[in-house]
Amino acid sequence: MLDWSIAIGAGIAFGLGALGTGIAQARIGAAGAGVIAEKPELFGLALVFVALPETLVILGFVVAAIILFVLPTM
Amino acid sequence: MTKVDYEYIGARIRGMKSRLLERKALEALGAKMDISSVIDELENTPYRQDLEDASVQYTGLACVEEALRRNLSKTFRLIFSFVKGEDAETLINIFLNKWDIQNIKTILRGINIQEMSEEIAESLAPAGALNDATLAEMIKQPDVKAIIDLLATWGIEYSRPLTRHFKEFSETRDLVVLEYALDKFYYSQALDAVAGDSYDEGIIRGIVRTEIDVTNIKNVLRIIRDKVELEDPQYYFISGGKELDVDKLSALSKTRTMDGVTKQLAGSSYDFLARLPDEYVTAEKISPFEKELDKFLLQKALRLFSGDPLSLALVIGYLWAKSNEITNIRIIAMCKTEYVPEKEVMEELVFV
Amino acid sequence: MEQVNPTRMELIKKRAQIKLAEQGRDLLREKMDALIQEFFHIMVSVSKSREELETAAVAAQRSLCVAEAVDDLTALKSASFATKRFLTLEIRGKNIMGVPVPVVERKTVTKSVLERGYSMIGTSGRIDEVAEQYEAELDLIIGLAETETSLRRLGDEIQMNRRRVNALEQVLIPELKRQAKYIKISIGEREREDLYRLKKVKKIIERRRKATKKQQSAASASAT
Amino acid sequence: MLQKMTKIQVIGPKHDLHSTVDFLYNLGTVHLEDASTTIAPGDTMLRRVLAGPKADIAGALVKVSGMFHLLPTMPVNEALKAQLFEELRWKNDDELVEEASQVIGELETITKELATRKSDIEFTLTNLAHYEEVIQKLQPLEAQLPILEGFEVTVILIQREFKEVLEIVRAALVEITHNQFELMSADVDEATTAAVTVFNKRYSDQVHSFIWSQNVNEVRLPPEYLDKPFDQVLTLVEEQRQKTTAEMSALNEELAELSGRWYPKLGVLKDVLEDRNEELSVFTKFGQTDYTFVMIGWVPKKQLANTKNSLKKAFEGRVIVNDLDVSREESYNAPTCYDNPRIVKPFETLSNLVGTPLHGEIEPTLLLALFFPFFFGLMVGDIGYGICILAFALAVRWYYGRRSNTIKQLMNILIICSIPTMFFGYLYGEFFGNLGQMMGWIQPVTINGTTLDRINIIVPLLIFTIAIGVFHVFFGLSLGLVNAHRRSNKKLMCTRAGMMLALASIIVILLAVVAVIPALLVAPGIVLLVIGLPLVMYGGGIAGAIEVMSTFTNVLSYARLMAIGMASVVLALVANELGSSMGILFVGILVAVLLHGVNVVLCMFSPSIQALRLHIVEFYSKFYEGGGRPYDPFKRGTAK
Repeated sequence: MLDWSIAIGAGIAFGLGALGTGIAQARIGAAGAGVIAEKPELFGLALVFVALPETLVILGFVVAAIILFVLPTM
Repeated sequence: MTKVDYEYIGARIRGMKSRLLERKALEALGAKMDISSVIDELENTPYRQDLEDASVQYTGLACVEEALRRNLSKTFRLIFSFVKGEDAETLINIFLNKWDIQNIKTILRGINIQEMSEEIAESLAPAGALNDATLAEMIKQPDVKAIIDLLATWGIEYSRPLTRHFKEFSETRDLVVLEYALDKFYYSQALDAVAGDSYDEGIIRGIVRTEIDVTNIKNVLRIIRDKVELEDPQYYFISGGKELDVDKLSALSKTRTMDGVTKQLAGSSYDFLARLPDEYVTAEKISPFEKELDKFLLQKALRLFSGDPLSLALVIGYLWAKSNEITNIRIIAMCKTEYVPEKEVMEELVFV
Repeated sequence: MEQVNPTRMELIKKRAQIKLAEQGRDLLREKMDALIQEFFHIMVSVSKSREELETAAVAAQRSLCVAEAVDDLTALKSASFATKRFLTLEIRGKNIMGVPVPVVERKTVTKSVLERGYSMIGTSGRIDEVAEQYEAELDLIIGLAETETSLRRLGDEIQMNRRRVNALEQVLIPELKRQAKYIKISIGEREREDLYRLKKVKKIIERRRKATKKQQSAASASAT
Repeated sequence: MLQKMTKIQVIGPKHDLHSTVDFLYNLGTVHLEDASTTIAPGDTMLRRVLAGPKADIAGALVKVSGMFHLLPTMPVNEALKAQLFEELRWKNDDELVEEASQVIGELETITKELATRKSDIEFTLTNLAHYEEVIQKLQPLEAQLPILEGFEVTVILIQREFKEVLEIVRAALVEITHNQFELMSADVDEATTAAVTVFNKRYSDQVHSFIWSQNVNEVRLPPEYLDKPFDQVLTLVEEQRQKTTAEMSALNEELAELSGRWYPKLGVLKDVLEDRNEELSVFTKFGQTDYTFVMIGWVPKKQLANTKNSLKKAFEGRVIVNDLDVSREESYNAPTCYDNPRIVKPFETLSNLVGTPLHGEIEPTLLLALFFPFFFGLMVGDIGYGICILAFALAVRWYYGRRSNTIKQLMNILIICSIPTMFFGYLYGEFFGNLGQMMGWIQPVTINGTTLDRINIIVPLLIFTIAIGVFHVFFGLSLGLVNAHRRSNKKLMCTRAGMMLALASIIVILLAVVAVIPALLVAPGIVLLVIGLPLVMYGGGIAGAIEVMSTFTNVLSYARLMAIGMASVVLALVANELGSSMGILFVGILVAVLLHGVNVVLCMFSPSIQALRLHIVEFYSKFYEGGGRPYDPFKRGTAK
């Protein structure tokens, strides 16, 4: 069984990353919707921008994964 | 109060802004030979749809005018469709209410001289918060009092200043009384609405107060040009300006020369007036001064584009930019009908 | 041809008439000169104020155009509702060489910004300028109305005078002269006839006297 | 790659203008420019060719589309539309305008009238709602008053600030009516008080003239509602509303009926007129002298000979094509025509997201086509997922491909990307995560003693991806150097060269500090920085120095290649883990399939976007200028 502190650490790493992404994506998403309403041809670019903050949650996930899978093996 | 979705609004306004005609496009319009080639050229701009709609009823200059009207009111409606939230709407309404005031004045004036209702209806601006049905019902009224009563009956706030000053009007039969009452009511309402200390209120307060200053300076110049003595300066000037209070204004109006006014304004934000060529001062021509003042105000409003992107700054800036663009196109169309030389047309346009 | 009595009496009368007509003609001519002088005098001022009016009208039109464009047609129309009013003018008359001409009371229409009937807030100086230019144009029109009417009246009068002079000069005076000439010729003719007749009579009388003398001498010779 | 464009000048006798235009329209190789504006000093004056009937067509078009928009939309029978189109298409301009003006003549009055009536009805409805609201507010007040024969009811509104007026009114009423009246008042909203008074009709005039002089408002109702109790008025309002609504629906029916008769015809007429207008509008681009016309345009070099020869043949040498020499500056203004191999073509869709490249700069689509699938594969790296993506892309392309070119191209990209995905999957030994390993089908490849099992090589992978970043960014900067050289922009060249030096120095210093390379190298690193930084600052100012830092973070940004891949691996592992830990086999498989499904969808989306982002944000910013115009040859619309 995992150490509880490891699990919590992983949870925090992932959770905060996701939270950050959520906040950023909400704003960018709203702006993206605005852009698309005016210039539908920019749909693709808007999509890229909406996806940019995903980095955060991914990094969070990786850190969580490292904490969960890599740290215990060290 | 609902949360205002500034990200969405900002993005849309930026998108809309990018569709405003650039200076080059306007210059191309100005270089056209006559009104029909101006219309042809406008067909390649976002005004195309409005031109098509307007062309069902009008041709030539009237068609352009109608298209511009339609475009303006369409733009306002569009902005209202996505600017949601009570506070935001109140603030944007400050901009729109100017047209309400003008329309009410037009109707009062028209009814007062028993003008034909079609004629009055045609003289109404196509914007503002009052809807067309209300305006149509107002035009149907037999006299000034009836209009005020109708406004009161429908719970429209402009009935308040009008009712308060109606007695005075019925004694003098001078509509100016009611007009000043309306104007002052508008500005005091506007200032009340932005009395708070939020960013949005702050920027709009800045604009409104600058506008008050600009209007007051214009009026000082007009008074001086016509060499009239003011018995009651309080009555003619709007209080609440940013840099000039009523005392300062009445002092200005006592200088009796335009030169004197511009000199006294040195050190304020309006010292650019002193830099205008002397020939305007000696010719007592007021429109160049007005143009500069309007430009100043417009510049101030357009600077909002670089304000906080998550605020109403963009919307207000856009509204100003849009109305300026429409004015510019109207100037071009008008001048092309009168065959004004291209150079003079360009001089009349306001670019910022 | 009109029947005239070719009498000396008539001739004297005609001559008197001719003289009168000629005098009248000269008088009329003098009057016409005076009228024409007056006419040109007024005309200079009329054409001057006409030019003024034209420039004023063009300027007014231009500023209207600009105001319509910059301030929006609706604002302009609205302001026009506020400034709409009637204008009454008092018109008197005066005489120039017997020609009645109007005198329009000089009332200036130009108003100050406080008197135009609209509030200053919400209207612009451009609208003021348009109003002022049209007011100035109206002032000019009123002034021009006076001088132009005078000019027209004077013109009519000059025309009428010329017609009168012409009538005298081309019709009446030649006619009278012709008549006088005719009378003169008739009288001359008659005189020549009389002379001839007298000469004839004298010859006859002479012949008769000769015959009587011959007879007498024959008689005396026989008698002797 | 971009096509080389040649600027040509077409000159011919004026009477051949129309046939030349027709010919070029059908040939479809020339991107026309405005010839009437390019007059070199000393050249013969070129006047603008004025198309005669264009005004009529434009006028008719404007009116027809105006009416078209007024009519309610209708589903249109495609066959009928095609038939109408066939009928109109072959008419000449005059016949077309004639046809249009007939239609306009027939419809103009009626459409105008219907439009006015419609807005009238809308007004009435709005006003009714207004009045109703007021009356409903006042109704409770009236209910408290006796209704008497010969008595008049007047309602006044008093604004809060004039509240004391109520007492004045009461006093005056006492006097006027000799105390024979009733006055009730109540607040109707936060700003107004309403007062209802009943008095003998005898005093009507006096009362009204008194009220008129006070700071109060009388309630104004339309004449037909006067002197009626409010409940009756409300019934009347309701009746009126129903009547108006009925009118409205009748009107709408009328419009629909009109639309039924005219909608297809107007629509087709509009299309044809639009087409014609488009073709004619090109005429204003031509210049003319007394006897000749001049056109100026760009032709891709490959098409030049063909264009020249066919014009020569068709006009027997009357129409001449001249190649024009263009200055380097002008060549940047040439329209941009892609010339990519078929396999790279799909990536143009992505390239276009950031705008069209300038003619004359390095066209990045080929590079995008190389690196994008590589990044994608590196991130996803799973044979199973690769197969899923391939299958998905093929299916979508087969199903939607014909309808939308964009979708087709995007699917092509996915198909191309699925191949490196499978390749990396093979390297990583992944088939639906560790499913392949669990089943013993596949093992990760071992290179130099390192087994490429992604979960266990996080740090090496991280270093590898950052190395990719270093390479990519340096590559971008060198392209930027080439571009700057092509444009002979010295400052830009300095900036980019300096940037490379500075970046190299930072990397060297960092590596030396963490002792990966000998610490001796710190000194040369610092030397590099000392040379690089001033170069950057010379080109870009202080902001340039900050730019160095952001370029460095750009390099680090490539770590996402590892991170995202890791996320997908972990999700796949979780799917397999969860699936196998379920007690019941069926549920286990279901859970695993669901999770893998989600992961596949994420894998198509997220890595594409991240790969694209690495290009747009990190790579393009080093060299790409953009702002070109797409090559848009004058040719018959492909739609009709």
